[in-house]
Amino acid sequence: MSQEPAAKKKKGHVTVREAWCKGCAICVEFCPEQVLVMERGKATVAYPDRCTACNLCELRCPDFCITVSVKGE
Amino acid sequence: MSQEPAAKKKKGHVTVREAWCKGCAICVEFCPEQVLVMERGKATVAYPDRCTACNLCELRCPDFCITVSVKGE
Amino acid sequence: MFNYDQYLRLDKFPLIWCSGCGDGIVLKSLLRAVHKLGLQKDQICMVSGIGCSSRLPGYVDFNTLHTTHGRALTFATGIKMARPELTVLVITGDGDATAIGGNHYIHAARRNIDLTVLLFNNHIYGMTGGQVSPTTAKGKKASTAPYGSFENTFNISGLAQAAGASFVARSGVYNPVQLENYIVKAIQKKGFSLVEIMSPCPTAYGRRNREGTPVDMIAWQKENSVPVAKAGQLTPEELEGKLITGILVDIERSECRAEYQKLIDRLAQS
Amino acid sequence: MFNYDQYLRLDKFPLIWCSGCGDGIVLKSLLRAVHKLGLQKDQICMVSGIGCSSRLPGYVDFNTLHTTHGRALTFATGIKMARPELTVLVITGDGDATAIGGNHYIHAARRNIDLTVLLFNNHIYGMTGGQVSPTTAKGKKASTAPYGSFENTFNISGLAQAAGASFVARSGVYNPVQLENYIVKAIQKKGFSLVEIMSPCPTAYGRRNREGTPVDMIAWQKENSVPVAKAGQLTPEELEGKLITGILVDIERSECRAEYQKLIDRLAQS
Amino acid sequence: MSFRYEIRLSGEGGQGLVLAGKILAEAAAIYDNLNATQSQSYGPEARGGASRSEVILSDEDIDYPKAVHIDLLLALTQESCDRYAADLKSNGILLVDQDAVLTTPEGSFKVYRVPIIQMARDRVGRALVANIVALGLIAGIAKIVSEKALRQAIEARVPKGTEELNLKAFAVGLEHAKTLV
Amino acid sequence: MSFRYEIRLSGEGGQGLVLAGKILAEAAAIYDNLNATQSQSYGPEARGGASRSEVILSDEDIDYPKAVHIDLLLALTQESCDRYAADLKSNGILLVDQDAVLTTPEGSFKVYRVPIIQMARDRVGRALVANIVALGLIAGIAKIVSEKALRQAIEARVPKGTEELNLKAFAVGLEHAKTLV
Amino acid sequence: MSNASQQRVRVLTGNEACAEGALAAGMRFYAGYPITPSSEIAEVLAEQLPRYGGVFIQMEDEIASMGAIIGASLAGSKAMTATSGPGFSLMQENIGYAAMAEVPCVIVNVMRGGPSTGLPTLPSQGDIMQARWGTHGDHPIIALTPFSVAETFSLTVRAFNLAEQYRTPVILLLDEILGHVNEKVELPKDGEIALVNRTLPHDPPERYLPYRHTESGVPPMVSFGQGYRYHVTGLAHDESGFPTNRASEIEKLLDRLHRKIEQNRDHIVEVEAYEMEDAEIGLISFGSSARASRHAVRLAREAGKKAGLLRIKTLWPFPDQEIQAYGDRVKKWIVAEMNRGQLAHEVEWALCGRAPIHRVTVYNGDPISPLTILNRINQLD
Amino acid sequence: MSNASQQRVRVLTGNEACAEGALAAGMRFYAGYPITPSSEIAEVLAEQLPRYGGVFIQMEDEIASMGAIIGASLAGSKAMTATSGPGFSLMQENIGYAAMAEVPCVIVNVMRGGPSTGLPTLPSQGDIMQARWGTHGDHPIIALTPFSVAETFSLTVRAFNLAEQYRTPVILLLDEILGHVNEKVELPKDGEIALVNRTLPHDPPERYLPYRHTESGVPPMVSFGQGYRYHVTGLAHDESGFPTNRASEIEKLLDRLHRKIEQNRDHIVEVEAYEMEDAEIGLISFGSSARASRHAVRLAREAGKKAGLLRIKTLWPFPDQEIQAYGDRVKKWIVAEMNRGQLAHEVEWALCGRAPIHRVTVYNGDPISPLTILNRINQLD
Ligand SMILES: Cc1ncc(C[n+]2csc(CCOP(=O)(O)OP(=O)(O)O)c2C)c(N)n1
Ligand SMILES: Cc1ncc(C[n+]2csc(CCOP(=O)(O)OP(=O)(O)O)c2C)c(N)n1
Ligand code: SF4
Ligand code: SF4
Ligand code: SF4
Ligand code: SF4
Ligand code: SF4
Ligand code: SF4
Ligand SMILES: [Mg+2]
Ligand SMILES: [Mg+2]
Repeated sequence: MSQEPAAKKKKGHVTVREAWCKGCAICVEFCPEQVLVMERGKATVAYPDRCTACNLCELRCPDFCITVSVKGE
Repeated sequence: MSQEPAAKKKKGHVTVREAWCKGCAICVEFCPEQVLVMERGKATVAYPDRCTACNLCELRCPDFCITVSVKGE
Repeated sequence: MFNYDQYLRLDKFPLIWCSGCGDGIVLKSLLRAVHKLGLQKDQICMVSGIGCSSRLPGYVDFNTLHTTHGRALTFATGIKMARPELTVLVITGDGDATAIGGNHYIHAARRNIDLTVLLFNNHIYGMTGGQVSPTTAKGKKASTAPYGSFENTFNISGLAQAAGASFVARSGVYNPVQLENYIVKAIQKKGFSLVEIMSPCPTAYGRRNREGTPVDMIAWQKENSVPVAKAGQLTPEELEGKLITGILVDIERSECRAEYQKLIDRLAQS
Repeated sequence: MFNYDQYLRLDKFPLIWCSGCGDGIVLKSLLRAVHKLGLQKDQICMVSGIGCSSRLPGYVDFNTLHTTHGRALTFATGIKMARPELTVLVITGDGDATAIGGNHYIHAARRNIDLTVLLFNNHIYGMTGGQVSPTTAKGKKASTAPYGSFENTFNISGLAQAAGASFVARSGVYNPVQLENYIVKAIQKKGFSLVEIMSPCPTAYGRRNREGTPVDMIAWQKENSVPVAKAGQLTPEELEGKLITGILVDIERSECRAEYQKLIDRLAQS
Repeated sequence: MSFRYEIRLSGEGGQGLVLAGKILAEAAAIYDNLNATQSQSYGPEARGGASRSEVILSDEDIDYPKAVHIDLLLALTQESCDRYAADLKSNGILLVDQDAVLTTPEGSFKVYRVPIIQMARDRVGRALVANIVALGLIAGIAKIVSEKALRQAIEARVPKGTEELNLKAFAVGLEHAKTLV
Repeated sequence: MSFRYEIRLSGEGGQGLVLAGKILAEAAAIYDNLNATQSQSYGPEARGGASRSEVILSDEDIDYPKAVHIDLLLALTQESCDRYAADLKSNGILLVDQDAVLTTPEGSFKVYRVPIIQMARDRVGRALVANIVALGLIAGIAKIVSEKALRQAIEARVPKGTEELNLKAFAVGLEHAKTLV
Repeated sequence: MSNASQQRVRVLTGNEACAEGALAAGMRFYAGYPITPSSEIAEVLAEQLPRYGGVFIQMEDEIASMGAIIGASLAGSKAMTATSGPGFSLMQENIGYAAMAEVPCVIVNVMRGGPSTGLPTLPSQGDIMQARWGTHGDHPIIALTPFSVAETFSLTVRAFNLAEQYRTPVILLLDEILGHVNEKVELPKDGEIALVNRTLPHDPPERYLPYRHTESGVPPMVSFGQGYRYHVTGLAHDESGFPTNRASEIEKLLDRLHRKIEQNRDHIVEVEAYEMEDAEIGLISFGSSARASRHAVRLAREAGKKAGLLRIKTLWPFPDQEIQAYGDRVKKWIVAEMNRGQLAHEVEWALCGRAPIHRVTVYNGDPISPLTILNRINQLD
Repeated sequence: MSNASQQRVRVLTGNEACAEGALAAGMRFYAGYPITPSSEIAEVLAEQLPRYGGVFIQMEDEIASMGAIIGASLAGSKAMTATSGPGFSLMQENIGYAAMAEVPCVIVNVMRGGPSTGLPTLPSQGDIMQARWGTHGDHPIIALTPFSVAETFSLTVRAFNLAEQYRTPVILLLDEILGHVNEKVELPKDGEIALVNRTLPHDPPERYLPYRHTESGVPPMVSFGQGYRYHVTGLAHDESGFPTNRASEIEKLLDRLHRKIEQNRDHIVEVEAYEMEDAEIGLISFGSSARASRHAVRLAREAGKKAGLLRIKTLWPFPDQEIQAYGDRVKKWIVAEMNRGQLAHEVEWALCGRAPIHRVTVYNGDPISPLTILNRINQLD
């Protein structure tokens, strides 16, 4: 299984490359922390603080739109 | 296996259609009673009396040359 | 004495095959099987590709179709889909069926379409003079494998099984009665049935590989056949180089044309 | 954060694939696998056929070859035989590899030639608008199966195994990390390696079969995947409609180009 | 004198413009006894998502089925408006969705800005039927195909069970058109 | 004046006539510096068993590689003799195996009857080398290719290890020929 | 669809009209492999054929599709397949088989831009020489080229009629424009369509020669399973259908194969003359290019130029005589086509220098526009 | 073989000479599928290639063979396949790919009687139009036709040179006679053979355009794995090799594909004139038919007739100019070929009615005999 255990709750920084986003909502639905929402057909970071850098959104975005970095790294 | 047991020793009558015989010797070699021999490149019935009508020669002649009938039938 | 002549085109004889070629032996088993089943000649359609074995249909008094190399199963599929009432027999070689025709082979098996395939495996391209085939064992020589073949081979029967065939049997010309029985069963089976038949080619294979006379090649089958039941008890090493014979697959699986008929019937009702 | 850009032809973005198409997810797993293995871009040759999935090579900064429909494996075989030092990856779809390309598929597996095949199985012909494929389940709809498909399907992985592949794994886009790991193993394997990847097509398959959103289709994989180890403990009925994932085959078998090299070396000595 | 009337329906994939074009053509050809052709452009191989649908109407044989001098252009997106307006005749008609298309090109053609998608959503209840609302507008503005024929064509062509919804959409567009001309 | 000499070697498959033809051609072309072609007929697809092998010799380019007017015909079977003798020139040579060919056609050509196969069996020890015995006969009768060239060609072409046997067969044929002419 | 499909006046694409025409012609067996821009033909038939009790099967590739329709035809069904360039290339071997074994069948090629994968969604007319010469060996072929959706329907029916009448594969060449354009069609009622079926033999089975060298060149044909039990092969064969290597038999076979088409060419060949009575500038064109050409003729006539169009409906056998008939009157010719001059080459051959021939060739994926042709006409003055 | 194979004067069949020529040309990759009468080419190479460190592989069919040689060529090997009619038909799709993607390779077709399975062991020249038009779409091709075993060697070398120089598939057309006849050949020494290799780019990878519209029409070519990492596709593409649907780009591509052959035609096209200086009766022929023709010319000259032969070595691009050059002097032409007049059709087109053209066509499996041609010459008086 792909989920890496979120061992010690990391803080993440997630961004969306809007130009390439096709609005499939995969990132939104598979984010365990509901960080992302759909807005006018594009994924948007709605609750950045919740992000744990688990990377699940990034791994599954088919369009290379999402980058996740661990805060402080 | 194809050999039918030669239950009560039947008597057979075997003939070779020479015109089609290509001389492969298959009939000769697989006849358990050595009824047939090769002669000038063709199979020939050399010892007709030994034939038990087991049909093994007929079954394996690739060129439809051989007929076997049970004597008296 | 079985009367072959009733099924033959005698004016085409003698057969074109070489002296000692196994193909004629298979032809005879086939005719006895057809007779046993009481099939009408008119109701049989025999389709072949290109190769020595594929010349067989020319000799039998059925509806006969000699197609292009590797494509017999596609023509046969058209016939069966169009006229399911015909008994469709396919004659093919190891090269015809599994080299150039490999795709049609696996798809006909997948569809489990009601065809009976007699695959003459002589481990060589006979007709074209002895080139390497997907069943030429590693190390064996062929005109295009002068140093011995360096390629792995197909397990033809296993491939048909994996693709979806519902009946698969393997036999050889040493055993013409067994062969006849398997052909009977294969035709009876509603679905894609394969009989893989070891039919020696003394000319293009035997000579180059020093396999001896036609008799030697047939005798080899006698010595090396292992019935499938017994094969289960042997180790892979013991089975190395052996010929596993018997009925390898016999399962029930939905048949292509019958499924299509269901669709027609369903639409006719609605 | 993994840097995909180093492997991409960014000027070709955005990808042509539909919104929610699984193929982009696979592409990412692939790039991570390539990176993990430390492969040089110059040493990778990526070959595809025709289809949505087969457009993938256009986006990666390798030596890329977009061939004819169904024939990727033949071009790849030429490359590998000519330049065994190149890592040759083949990108193909269910139609490309197992419909029109089925023969090359089984022959490449038979030869066990050292190619790594990523087979994008979306159970449909995506590129041409949703026609039935050899993997479209019975009863499922397609533009050429408006009443639901009436044909049996291939077990793609099983077919590769029967033909002679030395590594076969199955995974899906729900599990991009597993996918990445299998791709790593497949590339490492010296021989014919197949990764069968369930990559949903929401447009041409999902819509017609009411499979919901792309998210629904990916979630389906989550619900229905059964690891191969566990599958062994379930009955066929329990496995009906499930997706068996895992490494299905991992054996040692002689590899085609290596065998040929032995011949060259042998002749050079004599 | 014969006439030839060229209509281009443009927007993005999924907006039902191919269907709308087909309905227009059927209305004209089957019910109004005109000649009509409809065609669309495809993306890289036919993976759906045609963004352009063209209808040519004439009272004689239509030799050339591609639009050359457009009489009426419908644009449901800014991109399609920008891309296709150039082919509009000088005295042609440009009908745009007023929310999606913010700027229209300069030209001597007549521009109608209508909140088409919003009308579909708010007054018919489904944004999806914007294509049929647009047909209503075209019927009312261009008057090249009869209202009756369009209604018949809509009924015959839309998915079973959605006839009423679509006829309502048509009525909404048509009605609005009457306020414009 | 240029010359063209046509030889047809005929019999049944397995008698080595293709090899014999090739040796003849090589002897002429490589060692005697003539031009030569050799060709054979095939059965239904190339399953071996060519029953006819033709060699054309000339001191200039050979334009047409098929035999038309045969100068020398070798026939090792009755069937081949019957079939091919018709193409023989009126002053040509017919060389037959006297045991296999019982009747030869009428004609103004010269007929040589030699127990070729028997000579191979009895005097060389292998019926298989009848083809080379025949080459010896041809060398001695027709004198169109030099003995030396033929010996060289035989050595170069026959399977390794059989050179001596074949040279002996050649000598047997050649010797016998000298008793004929 | 159901509602509209009852009507006789309909708006259909060329692909749809082709499928409807085939059904009307009695086609009951379709085997194919999807390819843009032909796939809709298969899609309509997948829906319709089972309703007619006919067979639709999607095969594993185009080679198999061609094999299946030959098999089905021999088994007695009118059979067809449809494809585009790449698939058409793959079918060539079996098309040659159908020609040699004289099996009636129809192959539709909806042409797209080539060579190779080329331009899958854009039109071309680049496969017309391939239709003639694509398979190995010398063989005759019939190829038809409709120019409208309505004519696609009628020429599809005709394709089947010719296939049956002459025991031959018939190729129907459409192009992407025609395949995909929706257009008004008035479908004939069922009874209004003249259908031709293969000629049955008068001979009883024992005297039946499936490849008899008849006067018409066409041997009667009986389907498998009807008690005649004959042999069919792609090898050169004698009248009985069995392989032969005899030069005289081979020559008779190949002569008859050609003769049956050539001596019936007047029945097979169709062209349509448009404003040709007094034309001094003659256009020659076919398929969707002929539409642009006809439009150009109209425009030219409006401008007072004596232009006309000879539109080719039967491309093979080539309408050389029909073109030559105008050879002395027409002063200048223009051949308009979506390729690099394949038809023009044949026209040049047919006219043999009798008048200058100018080319309008478009091969960049755009359709030919009437104005392009008009410009060419204007340049000629 | 070993002994004889050291010698420079040898007796070889055309098939053997073809294999030897390929090795001499630097061919190091052969993929093929057996077929009569071409199989000996594969058989020689199966034995020889591993000795050269090259690759011989028998593929599962002809489609795969063609795919494999394209792959090998892109990977840097000079590559070839050999087949006969049925296999040639199956290769057509991938031959078109090689033309479109500009991949050098050589395809040998040893022609046998067609159509279909036809006459596997008998000669024909029936695939010459297929060599030009067998694949879909408009594309250029080079096809060479040797007439002797010696020339089979040299034209095989030339085929590779042209393939490399012009980045194109080159077709070598032999026939069964040539393939199987044993004939004297004097093989050149290794150093005596001029070899051409594909032009490498001067540009560094980041500026490399694999489909650049160069002046010569031929873009430089670098093999996979050499640090250039470009994209190859059979779709219409721009100079960078990536797919495009833009009409202007498509047109430039197709124009260049043709231009690179057409503007270099004088280098590519070769004919041989024999006794043509004062000829009034001109024969045109190629391959083994040209041997019979040359013989007929000799016989005719002996009888005092002014006959000559124009022998075609490069069939495509067609030597129209070379033929036209004699147009005013030669009074009558005879085209001799083993098919039903394929070459004659092209000659008619080229000569455009300038002189009558007579045909000698033999298509029954027999070779054309010199006397048949001589008779035709005599009839002309
Ligand atoms: C397209 C095509 N390729 C190649 C051939 C040549 N060919 C004829 S038969 C044959 C192989 C025959 O081998 P197999 O199928 O094993 O039959 P066998 O002769 O051994 O019975 C080949 C390669 C052909 N006829 N057509
Ligand atoms: C010879 C040939 N036949 C048919 C086609 C049309 N075609 C293009 S892609 C495709 C099928 C694609 O399906 P798949 O391989 O499953 O790929 P996907 O698009 O689903 O990723 C077909 C039939 C073609 N390009 N060439
Ligand atoms: S990294 Fe994890 S938590 Fe953060 S947005 Fe992505 S899925 Fe949500
Ligand atoms: S997964 Fe990617 S493409 Fe899909 S909505 Fe999220 S950012 Fe956009
Ligand atoms: S029937 Fe039996 S015993 Fe009689 S000859 Fe034949 S094999 Fe021998
Ligand atoms: S088996 Fe038949 S062909 Fe062989 S030798 Fe005996 S009779 Fe003759
Ligand atoms: S070549 Fe082999 S398979 Fe063919 S007929 Fe001869 S023995 Fe049989
Ligand atoms: S059609 Fe399907 S497979 Fe193709 S890009 Fe769209 S979603 Fe992906
Ligand atoms: Mg075989
Ligand atoms: Mg798919």
